[in-house]
Amino acid sequence: MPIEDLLLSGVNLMLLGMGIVFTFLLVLVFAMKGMSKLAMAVMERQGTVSTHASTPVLSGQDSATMRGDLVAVISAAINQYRSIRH
Amino acid sequence: MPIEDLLLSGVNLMLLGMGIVFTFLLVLVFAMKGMSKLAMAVMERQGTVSTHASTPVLSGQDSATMRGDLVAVISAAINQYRSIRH
Amino acid sequence: MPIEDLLLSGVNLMLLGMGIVFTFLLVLVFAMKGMSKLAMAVMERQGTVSTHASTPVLSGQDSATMRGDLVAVISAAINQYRSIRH
Amino acid sequence: MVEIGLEPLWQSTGLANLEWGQVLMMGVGCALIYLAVVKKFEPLLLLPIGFGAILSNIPLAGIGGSDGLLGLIYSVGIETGVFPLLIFMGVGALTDFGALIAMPWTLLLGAAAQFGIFVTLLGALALNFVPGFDFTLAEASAIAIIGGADGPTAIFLASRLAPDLLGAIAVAAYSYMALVPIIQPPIMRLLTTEAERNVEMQQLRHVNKLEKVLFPFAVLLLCIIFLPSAAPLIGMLTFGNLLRESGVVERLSHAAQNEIINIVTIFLGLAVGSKLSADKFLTIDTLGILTLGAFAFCIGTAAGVIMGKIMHRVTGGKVNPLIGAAGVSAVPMAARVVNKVGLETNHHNFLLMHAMGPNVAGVIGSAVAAGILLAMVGG
Amino acid sequence: MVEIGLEPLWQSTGLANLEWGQVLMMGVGCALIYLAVVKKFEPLLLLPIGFGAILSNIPLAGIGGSDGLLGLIYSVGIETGVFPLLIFMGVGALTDFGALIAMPWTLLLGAAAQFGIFVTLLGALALNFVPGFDFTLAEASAIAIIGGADGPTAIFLASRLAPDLLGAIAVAAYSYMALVPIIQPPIMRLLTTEAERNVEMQQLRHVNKLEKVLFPFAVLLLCIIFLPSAAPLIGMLTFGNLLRESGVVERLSHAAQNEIINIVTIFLGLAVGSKLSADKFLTIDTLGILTLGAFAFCIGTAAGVIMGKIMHRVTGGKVNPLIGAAGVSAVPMAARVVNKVGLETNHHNFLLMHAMGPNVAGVIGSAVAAGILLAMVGG
Amino acid sequence: MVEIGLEPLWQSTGLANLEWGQVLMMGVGCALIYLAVVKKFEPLLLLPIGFGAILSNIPLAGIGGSDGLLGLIYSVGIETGVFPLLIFMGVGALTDFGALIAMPWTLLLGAAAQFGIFVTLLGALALNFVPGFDFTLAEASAIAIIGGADGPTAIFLASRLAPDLLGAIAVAAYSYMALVPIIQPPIMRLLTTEAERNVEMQQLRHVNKLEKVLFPFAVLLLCIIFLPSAAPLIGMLTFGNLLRESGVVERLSHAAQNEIINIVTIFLGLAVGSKLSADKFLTIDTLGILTLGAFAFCIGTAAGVIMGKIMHRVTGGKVNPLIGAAGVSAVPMAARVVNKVGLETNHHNFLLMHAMGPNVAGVIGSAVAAGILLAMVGG
Ligand code: NA
Ligand code: NA
Ligand code: NA
Repeated sequence: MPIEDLLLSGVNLMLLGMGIVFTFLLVLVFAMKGMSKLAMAVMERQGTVSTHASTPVLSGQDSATMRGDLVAVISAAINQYRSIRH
Repeated sequence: MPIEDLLLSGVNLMLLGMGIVFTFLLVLVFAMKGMSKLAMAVMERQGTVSTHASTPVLSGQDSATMRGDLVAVISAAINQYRSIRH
Repeated sequence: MPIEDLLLSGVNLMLLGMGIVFTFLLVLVFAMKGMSKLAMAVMERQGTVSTHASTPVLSGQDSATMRGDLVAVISAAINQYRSIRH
Repeated sequence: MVEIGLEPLWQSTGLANLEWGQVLMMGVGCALIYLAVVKKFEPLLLLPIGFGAILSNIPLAGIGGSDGLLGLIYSVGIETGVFPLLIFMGVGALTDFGALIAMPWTLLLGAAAQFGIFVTLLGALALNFVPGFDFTLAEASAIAIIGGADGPTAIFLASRLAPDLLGAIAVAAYSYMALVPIIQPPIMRLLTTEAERNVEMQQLRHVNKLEKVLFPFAVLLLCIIFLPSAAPLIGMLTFGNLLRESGVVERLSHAAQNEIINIVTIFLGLAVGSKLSADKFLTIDTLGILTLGAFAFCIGTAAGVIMGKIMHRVTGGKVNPLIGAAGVSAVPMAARVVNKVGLETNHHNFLLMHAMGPNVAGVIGSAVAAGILLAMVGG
Repeated sequence: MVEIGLEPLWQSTGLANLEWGQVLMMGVGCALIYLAVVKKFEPLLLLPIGFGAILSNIPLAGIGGSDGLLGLIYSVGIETGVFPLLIFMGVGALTDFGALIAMPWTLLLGAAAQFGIFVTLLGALALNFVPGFDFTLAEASAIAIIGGADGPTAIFLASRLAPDLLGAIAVAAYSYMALVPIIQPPIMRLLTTEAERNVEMQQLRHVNKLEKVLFPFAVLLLCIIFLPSAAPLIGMLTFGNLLRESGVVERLSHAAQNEIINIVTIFLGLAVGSKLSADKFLTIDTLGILTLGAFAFCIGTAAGVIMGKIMHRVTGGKVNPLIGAAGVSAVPMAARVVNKVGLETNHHNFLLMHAMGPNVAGVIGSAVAAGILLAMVGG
Repeated sequence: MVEIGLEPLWQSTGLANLEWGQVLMMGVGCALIYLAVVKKFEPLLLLPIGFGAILSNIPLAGIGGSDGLLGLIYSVGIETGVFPLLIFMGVGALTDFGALIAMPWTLLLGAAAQFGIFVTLLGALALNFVPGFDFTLAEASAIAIIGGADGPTAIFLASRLAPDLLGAIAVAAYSYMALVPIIQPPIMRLLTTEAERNVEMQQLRHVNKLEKVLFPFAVLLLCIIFLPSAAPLIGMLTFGNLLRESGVVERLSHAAQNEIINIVTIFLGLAVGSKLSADKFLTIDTLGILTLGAFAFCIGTAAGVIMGKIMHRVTGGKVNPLIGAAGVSAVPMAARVVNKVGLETNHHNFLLMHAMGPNVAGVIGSAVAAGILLAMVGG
């Protein structure tokens, strides 16, 4: 490939590349702002509900729900996947 | 393989399996009891002989015997092996 | 190979081997003596110049020189190599 | 000129290549991480497994493929069986078998709890009557080992008998091990009377150093004689334990208990996660495995407790049948559950040390069961 | 009789077999060790790289060959990409992204500094006008990544796009990272006014634990959606960071931050050093790479500072443009340089924490740039 | 239906498949463990070797086979030479060469003690006159290196020159290293007069940091010039030592001295043990190797002491000839033995530090001897 064409590819790559880098990190800025807002809201709510989540041993009720959650989540995923594929 | 045959294999496997598990662990119970008795006897004798075995640097006499032991043990093993094979 | 020839090889190997071991370690004796002299001279000079080399963050002047050094050293190496090969 | 345009650019994004199955599996990965981080479900394994699931379902990146990082780790460490065996060495180095040596009869509790494995094996085969299921004997055996309540044993056996189910089996095994505090207590309460739960057991006798050193040899000897197919698992377990108890190789014991087991746990988790691909995990089989896993834990617990009741009778009331529940292994969670349920009935009855005996017996028991399955089905 | 004479003896000495190129490369190795030990230039990598260069240039020994120790390590760890990815996991586990989370806008400084990469790419291609140079697009891309100022990223990309240049690229990347305190300050002073350098930034807000846990997911999510080719790097970085911030896998986080990264660093350095052979390193290409590398750092720094000036205007003077220089990564050296240059102007102006934001943003930025180059050129 | 009956069950037991040779080798393994645990014979290696011997002789399990755990570890770590070299790196990082630098002439004691290697080589060849022995030059060389009293060197050389004898050679090397306190004292007393043993040596001069940093380069330089075949061993030894002495890579030095050497020691021991199979170990060759090994240690000790006597004369009585015995290496056991024998004659004569010089010189000396054997015989 002639050097001129290489350079053209390079310029192309530079424009696209810097474009993507800036787009990516700009979107990340907003994603992080959203995430921080969410996190602060959750922490605030949790602050009033008490520091429930950090108890090392599971309380019966809490976990029973969650076990339902686990099976439910995986079941839902499997059903959805099967319905899409077939 | 029909499911019935599979199930039959499974029942077979269950009976044999639980049998072996129980046999194995039951034999282990007795092995451990024997081992414990042995260990206590050894420790008691050693207790009177002093805590000789745990001296980090070898005393001359003790080790000289033992070196004989090492060569003797390996020699015996080799001889036995050769006599069996040939 | 007859055992006698093997033994001859062995004697040969022993003479050469011990010769090399002694030569090697004797040369190392002198290399170490030279190295120690050099090291003491350097440490003494440095002792008067202050413990400059051990400053963790580079001072501007010192490093600028050195960066020149790095590129200079590698350039010289490349030139020499190319001039030899071609 | 190399063509660098918007069309190939779009084709190189994840958005253009994401399939539904991958999105769902990333969701499963996130759910596992959630359980690990927020609910403290076996986080040492479920967090890496969950993250591995996310990474290996990223389109185009091929991280779980044969040239990808996780694929490479899988083929080096799990296909060969090396990782679970090294974990077993670490478990051996971390475990004090003193409580078991003091009460050798509790080995029978560890034996009884393996009933969960074999009933689940039958269950898995019976599930073949339901349309959509078609488990072979090897697959049923790999699923059944979930009832052993021992992660590395389950991964080792699944990698040998049913590699395609490995992801689901590992997830089920670790999830239910974390769920032991929910699954076991109702069964324990149902099967025992208050009087039985109230039994205070006598204090354990002192176990001397020589007994602890000889113990791994006793276990290994029986394994060699009766069940060599269990020798890789039992061998590494007893080797690790000998490193610990011999007292002369402190450096090696420390390495087995820390560096090696930690490094291997990270890699094992990520590599297991790489098997959570949509086409292998999002199947009806997985639902079957999850159901059978819960079933296995229940049966194992019940069998252990019932054997505890038998020992209670035979010994004239000296044994608290609750400690039978610890026979499923799930060390040390199951022993803690026994302690907790015991304290509910009698505030001064600390069963923790007595439950550690059947608890570590359960580890040996499930390794023995794995050996049997390997020998009978693996050939 | 085996012939053991003086002639074969002489033929087995190094003296009889040393080539000039090998002697020169050993000299280069010694120079790298000198820089590492005496001048404290990135010693954790330059010392093993330098020693690896010496070892692999020893005649007859074949240590860098396909059967030699360093050759084996190279093929297992670098050809596969495993080592740089494990280092990235360790970097993630060692990095506190709190400063970045508190100031998300500083991500743009990390973006701007990647300009150095792409200008260098052009520069490498333009160098083809000079007789003796003939860089392909893939080689130019591998060279350009030096401007990312991130060692493992550079090694990962070079191992994929231009393995023959890997030695020179790694040496250039780590050397210039160590030279950041010399390269950056003049550029920073040139492009900023005293008033700008004088700006004191307000204290960072508190970042809570949940934000830190969610951060790796946010980064990984974008990577999955937009740029899956960066997923191996970003994936392992965020995995390491999650190990750190989740707070439930202390053992694993410790292993990633210590055992794994230390062991891998030794092997990575030695293996990179094994690529410093005369025929691959002592070429005109290496001079080009060293020149372009310096160029890349200068452009990257300038672009970061100029973006800093833009943010200074837009925010009405709240941002000190100096922190833009930290966007090249070179963690934590570049942030320390920012702090030092800031203190020159205003003795009470500590910019270290504010510079850590763009500094870690630079790591993400150059991983993103590497992903783009892989996707566009690597195909 | 899969046949699961009593006959295949019996066929899957160890009892039905145990061969006598395997039982005997398990006995040898137990003997090694006994020596390691009870008699503290080099436990760090003999314990894993002994356990590896047991595991790899279990029938049916195939743990030492090409797909088994120990077989895999052997092929990855020993066949390639990687493990002994990493141990050598660790030895370098653990060793302070200060005593040697302060007394460079003691290198000659390390040289003299290698005489044991070459006399044993002759002895092994002469043993061929005895019916049943048929050692090649390569095998004789591998056996001779036992006289180097250095485990990793012996394993490295044996893996290259006589893999079939590796098990016996490693067992002999480590056993006799542990027996140094019994083997050496009589020889030392026999060859020296009380006046000689009574000599108090002057205190060692201070060695500065720069000398310690330059020392590995001096050794490596000579190795490159004269004996590149020793470069893998000497190279990794000096690399480890540079990590230690450079003072700028504390993390890496710590990893080499702890994590890496501990992990590798476990795997090296197990893998060496996997070579203790009946058909390779229970041969007449093994008896020859054990005899020759004892012989090698005696000759090496004597040669070291005689060289000590020569230095005693030449220096006009400044050198205590006992320190020559430390030249066989077996660090630090041999130096401790010198100290002990010295104290027997003169209660105030502490020779430990003076014996450390020839002791570490012996490590270099046997690596040099290994290089010579590789170059002359290995081709
Ligand atoms: Na179990
Ligand atoms: Na960067
Ligand atoms: Na030696």
